[in-house]
Amino acid sequence: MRGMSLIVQVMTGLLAGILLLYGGYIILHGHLTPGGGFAGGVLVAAALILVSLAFGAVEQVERREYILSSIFESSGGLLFLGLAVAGYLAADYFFRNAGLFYIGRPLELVSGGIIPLANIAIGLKVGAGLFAIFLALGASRFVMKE
Amino acid sequence: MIPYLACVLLFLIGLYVVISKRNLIKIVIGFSLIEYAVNLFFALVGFKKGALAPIITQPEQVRMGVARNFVDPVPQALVLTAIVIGLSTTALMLSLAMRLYEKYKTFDISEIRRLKG
Amino acid sequence: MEGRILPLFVAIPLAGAFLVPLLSKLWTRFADLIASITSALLLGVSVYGWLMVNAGGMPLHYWVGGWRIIGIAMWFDALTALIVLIINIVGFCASVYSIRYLDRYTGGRWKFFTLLLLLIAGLNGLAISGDLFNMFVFIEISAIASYALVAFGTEEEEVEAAFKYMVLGEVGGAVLLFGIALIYARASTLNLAHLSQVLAGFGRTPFYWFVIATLLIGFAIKMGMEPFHAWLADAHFSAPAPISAMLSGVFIKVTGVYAMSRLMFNVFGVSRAETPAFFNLLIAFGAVSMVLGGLLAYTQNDYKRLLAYSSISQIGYILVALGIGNFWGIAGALFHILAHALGKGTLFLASGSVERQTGTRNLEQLKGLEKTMPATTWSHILASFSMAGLPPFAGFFSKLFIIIGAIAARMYWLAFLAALFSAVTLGYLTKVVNMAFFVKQNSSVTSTREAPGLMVLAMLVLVVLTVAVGVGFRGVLDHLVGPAARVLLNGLEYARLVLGG
Amino acid sequence: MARRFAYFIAGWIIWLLLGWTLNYQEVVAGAAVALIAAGMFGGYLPLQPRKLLNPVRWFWLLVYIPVFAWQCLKANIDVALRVLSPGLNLKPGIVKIKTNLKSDIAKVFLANSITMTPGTLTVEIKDDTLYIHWIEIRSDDPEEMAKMIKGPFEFFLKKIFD
Repeated sequence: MRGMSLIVQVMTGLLAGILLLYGGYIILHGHLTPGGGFAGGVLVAAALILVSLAFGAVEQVERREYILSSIFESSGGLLFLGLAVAGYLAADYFFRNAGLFYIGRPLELVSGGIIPLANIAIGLKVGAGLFAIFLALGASRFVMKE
Repeated sequence: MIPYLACVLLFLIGLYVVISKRNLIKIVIGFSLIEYAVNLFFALVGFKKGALAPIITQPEQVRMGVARNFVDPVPQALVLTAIVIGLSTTALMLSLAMRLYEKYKTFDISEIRRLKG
Repeated sequence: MEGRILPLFVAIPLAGAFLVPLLSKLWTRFADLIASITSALLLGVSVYGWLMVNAGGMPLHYWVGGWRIIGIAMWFDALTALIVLIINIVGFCASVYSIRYLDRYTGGRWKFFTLLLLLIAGLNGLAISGDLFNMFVFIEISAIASYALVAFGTEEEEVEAAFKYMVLGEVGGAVLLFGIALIYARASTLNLAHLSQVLAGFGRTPFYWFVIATLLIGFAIKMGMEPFHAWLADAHFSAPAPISAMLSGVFIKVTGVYAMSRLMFNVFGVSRAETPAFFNLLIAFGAVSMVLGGLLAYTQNDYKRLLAYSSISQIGYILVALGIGNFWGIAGALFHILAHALGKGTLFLASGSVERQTGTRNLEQLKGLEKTMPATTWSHILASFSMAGLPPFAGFFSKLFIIIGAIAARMYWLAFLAALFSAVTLGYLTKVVNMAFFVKQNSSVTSTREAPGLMVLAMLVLVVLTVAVGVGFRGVLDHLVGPAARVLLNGLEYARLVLGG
Repeated sequence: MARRFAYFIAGWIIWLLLGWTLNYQEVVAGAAVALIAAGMFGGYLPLQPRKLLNPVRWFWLLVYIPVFAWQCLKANIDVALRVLSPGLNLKPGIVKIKTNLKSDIAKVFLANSITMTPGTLTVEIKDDTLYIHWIEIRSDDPEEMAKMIKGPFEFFLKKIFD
């Protein structure tokens, strides 16, 4: 059997999506509660790593995932930089927040201007980046050896 | 005072591990100890006795600009950044250690001596 | 506002670094193209910034996000202009050079250029940063990129050198962070200008000296000063040649010397008259580095290892010159940073060409490269002359200024030592010329062809600049190095300019 | 597809419970994130979605919780007595028991229930065989062993999942 034992596989199947959902929750509520892009991104990466450890993967799939995650990582970085440059072009200030995007009312989900967007960018970068690190370290190869 | 001294102690333990241990993985662990010590110290810097976590929970606080008795949030933000840096260095260090293991089939640093001087 | 260009120094290379992995999936050569274009753009921006500072006489400043003093400050004065110019000249040459040099390695082209651009982004960010913690972050960004670049070849020696370098460098980084935490604990601010005012109010307490000592240990590790030099030779030796040029020419000076002198002179307000202990310490360690590095370089038989030890020796020169502490000393130190970046950059690039064409860098096996690789040979020879301090090259004037400074400060033995080790430098560099480039018996390896055109071009740019800086030294002194030296000499004037402006 | 849809609904409900608000922004964002989560990992859901709709199964699940709690309490007291009593009355070992549960998730829940009661620990599942580390092997007969370890769990899990 590829991957880990049945117990791990079934529980992973139940929980991986919920872990991803919780990561998304943390990322999107980064401007309202503790946590944010980095913490949520780590959770997202944890979900991806959990699935790839539990079910194992063939070399080809891993390669494809690696390329995909590196693309996602770069686009997260570009998105973050784009937010900074948007402020720069609109109001002369890097990372300018006031007056550029909809600020909203405090403690609502859509509020805080560019901060939620920046959190999403960071979450994308961290999640994809950590998963890419995992794949590059080849940790799943050790599980598959038997 | 004691928490600060504990941080320094943790730092010294980490330094001892980095200097004296022969195993690559143990060196990485020692380095993580150093990093935790510094991060903990930095987080302690912002601590105020009896103060609250710097989180706004009620909309009124924003509107009225109420300055509650918060701990200093800046060190926490900085420590978060430092943790991210530490994460990437640890990952890079571990990957280098794994590469060394693949090349030399050992984690013992005294057997990894291609370079002298 | 006049500081509009400042964020570009970080934004351009970061955008390049993120674009390279995306676009090189379509066509691998996009990596080369993006790296060259971004570094050329950066060079243009830094020249523009230098001209603006020079014309207006006023430094440029910028507040990220418009949050004034609580946000991240960026600052571009004459000293920054000098450092940024050095970074981007060498960075541009390194990325142009790498295009053909990377043929040695199988694949990974985009990784190399991403990391190189990150390294440049980190160094540029450090140079323009006016914020203590931001300095730390940029030091770490460039350091992490450099660790990965040292290990780029993934041979045994390279990985081992990178691990060694990484452990030492990260301990240095942790010590720096500890120092920053100490400062924040007392001053509760991170803006360098505000910090210098707050620290001036505290006086010269034991705490002040403790923080200085902590930071000095961190920076000493980063710059490879003598007791902590162990990583430097191995890392420079193992890295790909353009990265060795970046590390030796730029990295150790920006993350070590520049960051240290900015903090010490402009924030802590040290000066020869008030705190001689600090300057004597710099002279002591600098002299030891100068002597030991020079002597160790003399005994090496490997091309790049010799150059690496030579870097330690030249860092010693810079520290000694800073320690002299008068105008000529500091101008000499900054001039030497420039001369060394250009000269040592050329030498490392030349070593890379030799290695690429012949497959070895053991000096005892090489012979007669002068016939087939004239451009490399003459780049090497001219850069050696500059490093050894022969007129009319850049290195001559830097050493001249250092000696003038030492005599003016009545440190005759130091002047003598500096002159003596110029001769030693000439000795070990001509040893390379004799052994590798001209005909000799008992050796076999030689090359049939000159290095590819782009590699030669990168070397020639640096050589021409070396000669130009030497010939036009008056202009460089008046418009580039002199104002930069005055920034350091004026010390706490910095805070008034930032907060008043 | 049905699995992904079930996962999507479950994820959405979890999101709303996490935020504890019915603000329309939260509802929309929750739907989006749950959609992504279901799209990526919904296919791994080890349940038949139509079984989720059967209220009888949910009833048995509610009954199962106190039963499990009671078994857990008994096992806790048992182990605590072993710890407190002088001398080592242990006879640990790994035993093999058979189960007649069919679906994977039922087997895994059986294994987890056994693990969570102190004194027993599931090591591995191979087809319909469970390998269990037991603190005191009280019997030699496989049938009896299986009965002792599984207790009432199997009966309820069959009702819930199979």
